[in-house]
Amino acid sequence: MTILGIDVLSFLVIAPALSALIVLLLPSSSKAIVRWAALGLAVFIGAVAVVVFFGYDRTNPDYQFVVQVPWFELLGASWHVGIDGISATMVLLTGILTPLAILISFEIEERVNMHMALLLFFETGLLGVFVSMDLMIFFLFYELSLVPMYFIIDQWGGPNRKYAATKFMIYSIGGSLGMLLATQLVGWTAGTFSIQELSQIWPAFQGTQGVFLGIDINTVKALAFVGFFVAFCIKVPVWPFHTWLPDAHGEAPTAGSMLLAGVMLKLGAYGFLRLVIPLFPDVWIAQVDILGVIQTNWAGIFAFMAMLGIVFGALAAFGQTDIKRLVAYSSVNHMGFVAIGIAVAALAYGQSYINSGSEYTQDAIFAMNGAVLQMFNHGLSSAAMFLLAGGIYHKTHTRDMTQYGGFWVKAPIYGAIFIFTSMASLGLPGLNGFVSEFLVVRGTWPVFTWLTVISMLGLLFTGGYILKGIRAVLHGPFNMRWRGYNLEIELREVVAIAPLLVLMLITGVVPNWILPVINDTVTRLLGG
Amino acid sequence: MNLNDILSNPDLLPWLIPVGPLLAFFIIMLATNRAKMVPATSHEYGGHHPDYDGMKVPVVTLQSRILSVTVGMLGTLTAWVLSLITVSNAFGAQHFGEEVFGDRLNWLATGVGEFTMGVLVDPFTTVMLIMVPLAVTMIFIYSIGYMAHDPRQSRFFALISLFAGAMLTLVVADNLLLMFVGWEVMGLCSYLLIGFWFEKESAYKAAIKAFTTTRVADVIMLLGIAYLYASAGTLSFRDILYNEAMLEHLASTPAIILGGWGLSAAGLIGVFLIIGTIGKSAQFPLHVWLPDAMEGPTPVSAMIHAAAMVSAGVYAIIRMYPLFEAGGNPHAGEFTTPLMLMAIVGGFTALFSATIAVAQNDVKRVLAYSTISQLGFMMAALGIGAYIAAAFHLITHAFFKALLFMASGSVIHGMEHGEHHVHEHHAHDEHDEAHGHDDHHDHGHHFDPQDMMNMGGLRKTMPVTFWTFLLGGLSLSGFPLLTAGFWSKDEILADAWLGLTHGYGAPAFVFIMLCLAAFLTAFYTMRQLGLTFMGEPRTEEAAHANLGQGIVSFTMTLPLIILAFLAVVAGFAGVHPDFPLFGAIFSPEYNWFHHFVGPTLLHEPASIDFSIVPVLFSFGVALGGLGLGYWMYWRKPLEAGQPDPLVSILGTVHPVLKNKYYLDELYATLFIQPSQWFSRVVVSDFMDNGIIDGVLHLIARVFTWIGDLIKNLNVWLIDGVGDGIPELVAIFGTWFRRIQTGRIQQYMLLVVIAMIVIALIFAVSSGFLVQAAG
Amino acid sequence: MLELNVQTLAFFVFALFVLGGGLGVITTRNLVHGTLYLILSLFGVAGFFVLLSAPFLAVVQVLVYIGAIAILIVFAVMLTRSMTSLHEVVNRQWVLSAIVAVLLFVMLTVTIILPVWGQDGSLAGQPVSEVVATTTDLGKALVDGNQYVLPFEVASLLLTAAMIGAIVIARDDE
Amino acid sequence: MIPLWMYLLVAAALFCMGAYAVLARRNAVAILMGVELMLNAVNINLVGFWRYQQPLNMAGQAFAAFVFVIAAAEAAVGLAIIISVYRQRKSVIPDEADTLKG
Repeated sequence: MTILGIDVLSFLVIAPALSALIVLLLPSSSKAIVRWAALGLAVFIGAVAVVVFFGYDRTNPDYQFVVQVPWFELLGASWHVGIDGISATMVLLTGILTPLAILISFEIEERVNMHMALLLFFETGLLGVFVSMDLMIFFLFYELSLVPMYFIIDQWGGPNRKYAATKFMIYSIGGSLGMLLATQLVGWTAGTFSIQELSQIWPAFQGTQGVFLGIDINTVKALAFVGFFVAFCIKVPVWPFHTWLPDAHGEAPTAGSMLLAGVMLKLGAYGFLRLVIPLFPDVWIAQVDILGVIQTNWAGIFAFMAMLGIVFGALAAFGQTDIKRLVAYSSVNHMGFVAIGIAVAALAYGQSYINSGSEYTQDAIFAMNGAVLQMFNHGLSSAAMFLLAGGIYHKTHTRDMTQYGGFWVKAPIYGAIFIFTSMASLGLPGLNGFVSEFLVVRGTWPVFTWLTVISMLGLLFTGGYILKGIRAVLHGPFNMRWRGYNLEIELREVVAIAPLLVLMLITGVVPNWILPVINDTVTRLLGG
Repeated sequence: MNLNDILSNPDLLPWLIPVGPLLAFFIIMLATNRAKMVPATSHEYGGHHPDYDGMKVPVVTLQSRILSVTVGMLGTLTAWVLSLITVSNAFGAQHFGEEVFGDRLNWLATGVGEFTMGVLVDPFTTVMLIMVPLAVTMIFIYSIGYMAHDPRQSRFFALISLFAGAMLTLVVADNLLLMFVGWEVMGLCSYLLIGFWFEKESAYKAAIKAFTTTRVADVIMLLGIAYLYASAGTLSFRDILYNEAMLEHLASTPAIILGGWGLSAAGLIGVFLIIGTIGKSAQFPLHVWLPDAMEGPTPVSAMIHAAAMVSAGVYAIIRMYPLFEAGGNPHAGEFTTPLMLMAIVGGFTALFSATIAVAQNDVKRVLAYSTISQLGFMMAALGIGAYIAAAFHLITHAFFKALLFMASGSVIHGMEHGEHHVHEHHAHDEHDEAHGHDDHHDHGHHFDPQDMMNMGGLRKTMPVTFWTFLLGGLSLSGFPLLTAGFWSKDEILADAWLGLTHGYGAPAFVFIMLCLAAFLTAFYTMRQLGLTFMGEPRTEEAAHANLGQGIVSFTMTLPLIILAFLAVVAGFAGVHPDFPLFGAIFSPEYNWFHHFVGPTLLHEPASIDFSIVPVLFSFGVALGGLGLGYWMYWRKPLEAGQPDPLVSILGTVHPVLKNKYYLDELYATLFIQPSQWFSRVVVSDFMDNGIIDGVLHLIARVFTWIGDLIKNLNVWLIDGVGDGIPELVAIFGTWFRRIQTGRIQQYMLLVVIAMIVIALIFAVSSGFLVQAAG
Repeated sequence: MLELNVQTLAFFVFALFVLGGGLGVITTRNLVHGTLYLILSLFGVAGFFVLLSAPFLAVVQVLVYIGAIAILIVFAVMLTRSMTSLHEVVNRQWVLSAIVAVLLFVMLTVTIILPVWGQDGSLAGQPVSEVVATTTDLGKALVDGNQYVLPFEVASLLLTAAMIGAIVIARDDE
Repeated sequence: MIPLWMYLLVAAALFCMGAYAVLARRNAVAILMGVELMLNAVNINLVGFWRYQQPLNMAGQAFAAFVFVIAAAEAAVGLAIIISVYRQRKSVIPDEADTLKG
């Protein structure tokens, strides 16, 4: 498939950047033209993403829409793009969310060109990561996505934006350093940057006589593992690497929060699925002694961290009075389910790599299906939650929930949408979040039984903070301070959130519209 | 496939049953719910809400009311008609039970397999399909009148339609997951409906309490579902429960946790699922939400207590019964862990909440505790293996409890009517009160239309309500022979008695607890009837209480009459054939209910022999309780201002009962406050902001400090060296002292120097100079 | 050793231009003079190109450097005229700069001369071949897909960007 | 012919002169001229090596051509900056344009 003579995936990566340039060059005096142009371009790119998703043939076991062009031959890197079921899902998510975020950014009044261009440029980074099959360009786009987001937070954010932006940047760069090292170690040692090839040769790679630059090859592997592990943990974020998130989400403008929570967090989880699991099966299940008392492996440690994320994320959200921070902590909570699903998949993949077979294969398929679907679902519901939280912040100019109260009287439509979205986020059966959470719990239960039991505490408090949010915003007598304000959701916001609501409902009722695409890839990967 | 094919195919028809109400929900929400803005002081905004100094608030238009009610009614009527078709299909089917109606679709891709969603109509579903749509329809009709003056009537109909749709989904589900979907959606609806008057603090607090409490149970139930799915590979009822090998396997595998203590997988799954039911069906210790759920509009209470929500819990247990029984046989004295749990919790709850109900003055609260108590009956019955008796009691209880709630709703409505009347009268006298006319919010503080102490004598002004309430109350008490409640309770007691005579512990416990509970039930029902309807009105409001005329009155009384009829006759479906006289009339060949529902299970439970002892006990406790209540409250009713005679009789016990054993306070101290403190102070402030961010900030500060140090060191070091070289002092001094001057040329000079130094080092170390010179 | 022919002579003349011009640039107080010295130096370089059988580059050198850049500099000097006659020609680090420059020159000289002394021959000697690529070859190389077409395009882009940038920067902002 | 090292020596001298101008001159225009000198020195080297070592490989000439481009671009932008700074500060002395000061 080609568009304008370029293959479709390269087009998807290049088009947002070109759109960003176009938007940037439009006259800044007429904001309307800039906004609508940005929206139109994003919708077009989104449509291409949808076409790619539905053009993906799930029965075909290979990567699809593959293009490989020599690019940096000296290093063995190349422009190599292609998608499997997991990336197809993520491409779809990115394609859907970006136009909606742009529609929400219509409320931005300062430097509209730049804002829109940054959002589009951000999309390039995200799509680039999801389609890349080359470690080098994976890393490049991964880093590229940081820059626009930094400026979006730093320039258009809330009152504490400088701190939040710097924290976000330093955290991310801190992770990226390790990732750069890991990328170079892996790519240079193995002599190729192709992820597909690496997945096959790297786990068994022994180098020349088991040493590399005088370092034992296993040490190299462990170093590379830790590099990737920490970088992606920060991005997901897994407890305790999460404290950048409430600040960044809280201070970012609405569109920034939407994309940050909706897509950017998935880069971390995607990195685990695409790189850390296939490249390091032996490391994941290598025995680790903690203080000589607890014997576990990296998958167990990761699952434990994920469990802490679920529980503490929910508890921390429950303890917030700032609505955007509440929603931000809910991301820690929800992404914990993704992480624990990944841990199960990593364990099963590692075992079947070492022992050519694992008792947990079937469970891992459930867990990984759940994790990927949860990534998609969290993208929908967190974006919608941020949209709503941002909407109310935009109207009242405060994020302090104790200042709200009884808004349902004046904003019945907003209230209904808020409750719908909250319930999707809470994991109400019949809506999207439940399907993925159920799959993860089902997959995790036989493997990490006690951790699952404890993470149920997190699920309980998910209810707690969601109800707290609804109660603070909608319930109670109307706070007469806002008497003269128009609190009802605007038509533009309704249009922006409607696709998300529809997708939440459809995914909850008929998850098979998307799950088989994920499932086939996952099943092949885990060998079920 | 067209609609006709589906309608004529009994396997596909169940799919459509929940569709009507669900569609109604969406249609009302998206299309017919239209509001106009009126000042909040307007009478259209109704009496339950604050007046906001006349701020404009939305009120549904008349058009919207009519359309929404029509859509809602159409939805539920469709469901009812489809249910009736299904029921008649079921009655006409051969070997119904072994053969069932059902259909399934691929729903979720799971590796190489698929998880299928489907519908199932077996005998037990059939009886539920008789009860649920009927009760729901009655509640809908009742709501037309009850909510006629509410500013958000359209939303109410939408939510209650969703509620009905969810319940029907749960009923026709063929697997645990779909059932859980309906289960949780009902939870959401109850949350939204309990908090329907969301301005009231008590309402939204009750809503949150209901949702949170049931969620405690639900997350554990989710574990049970996941565990069952993991061990059985399917969640379909038929695949698990009609499959002996599967049950055997589950019962013989040790549980994944606590397996060392002899718990089997089936046992652990059972315990998890039962905890789910304990939450949903409001059993001790998770019963606290149900009495507070009274904060919602009364039709919601009827929905929660009778037709849907709490029944769902027991329904789930009955549905999954073979799983709980797996590995044991209650009729042979082998009680598995889940069965023991149910027997103990059920028996205890039945008596426990009956004692609380005795001391309550709120007309709906008494009923709420009676619901908990009756659900305890069902749980206890299930715990001792009285599977069919529990199902039977579930159905009869639904009828009379729906009746009682709607009747009490009528009472409250009438009291509010009276209050309105009295108030208008007063306002007429006191012209100086500016907003007094509509200030119901304020007014509510000193008059509670739900307090039975404010009532009395309503028999005269509200005769229909009285007679129907009386029938419902008698049925609840198990008034012998004539009422449905008697037959179903009697069957439970008969089962327990049988176990007792065999010397089994659990049935003996259950028998004693249930007898005591039944006695108290009869007593507090009589107390309630006496306080509400007998004697003279104790307040001015009660004297003026009535339902008014017209459509409101009609729609509110019609369901009462229909349900009162059912509350009497429904019991005759399950009369023991050997029961003197009645057996011969109603069950000439066999116990119809037993015969019909029995084949739901793989091993049809044997019908027990008739014994006169439990019947005598039933007679004794019901008549004894009623008699005591009659003697205390009915024979000489309370006068205005006279205290409840119970207060002095019970002494210090009364405040304990009245305050529900202080469980709410205990929970608040034990769980709610600590978790709030923990989440805010420990997790959010201490852990995230304190430790993690503290460490980060510390690292940042250390690096900044090192940077400063190096900068200062440079200045100091270079100065020191520079002092020794007079020629360069001037140059170095001027520019090294201000090393960060921002001057490009300085930087470039440094770069060039550095380059030269590097080149020199390279030239010397690589031996280039030597080599090149040859 | 060197034969004394026209080529050798020309080399020394051009070398004189180059170095003399350069010296003029770095010492003169008047920048207009400085620009003229620069032109002289650039002209010398053009001469070198001719000697090195690169006539195209020589022409470009004259056209672009002398014709365009030098003239541009003249304009710039004139536009900032009032500040061009400074009482101080050099800044405070000139001594160190001079030392560094001389040091650099010494190093480079050593690097260049040493191999000659060492009889390496690679730098001392003569061209490896008298066959020399022509301007045509250069032209083909610049537009050959396998050689320099991409840098060539990038260069054009760079020029455009520089042009736009120069206009934007130098424009009078109201 | 003239040996290569003589060209290189001249180029080295030119380069160092340019470097000195860049480092020591006060006037920004003069600094720019220094840069031009350095670039020319580079070009002499490029063309010299090309002629003596690899006369058939077009790399030397092509690179020299690109250096022209860079030089032109640099001159245009550099002068524009100088004029712009001059307008704002009435100065062409980089020492006084020290907004980078730490």
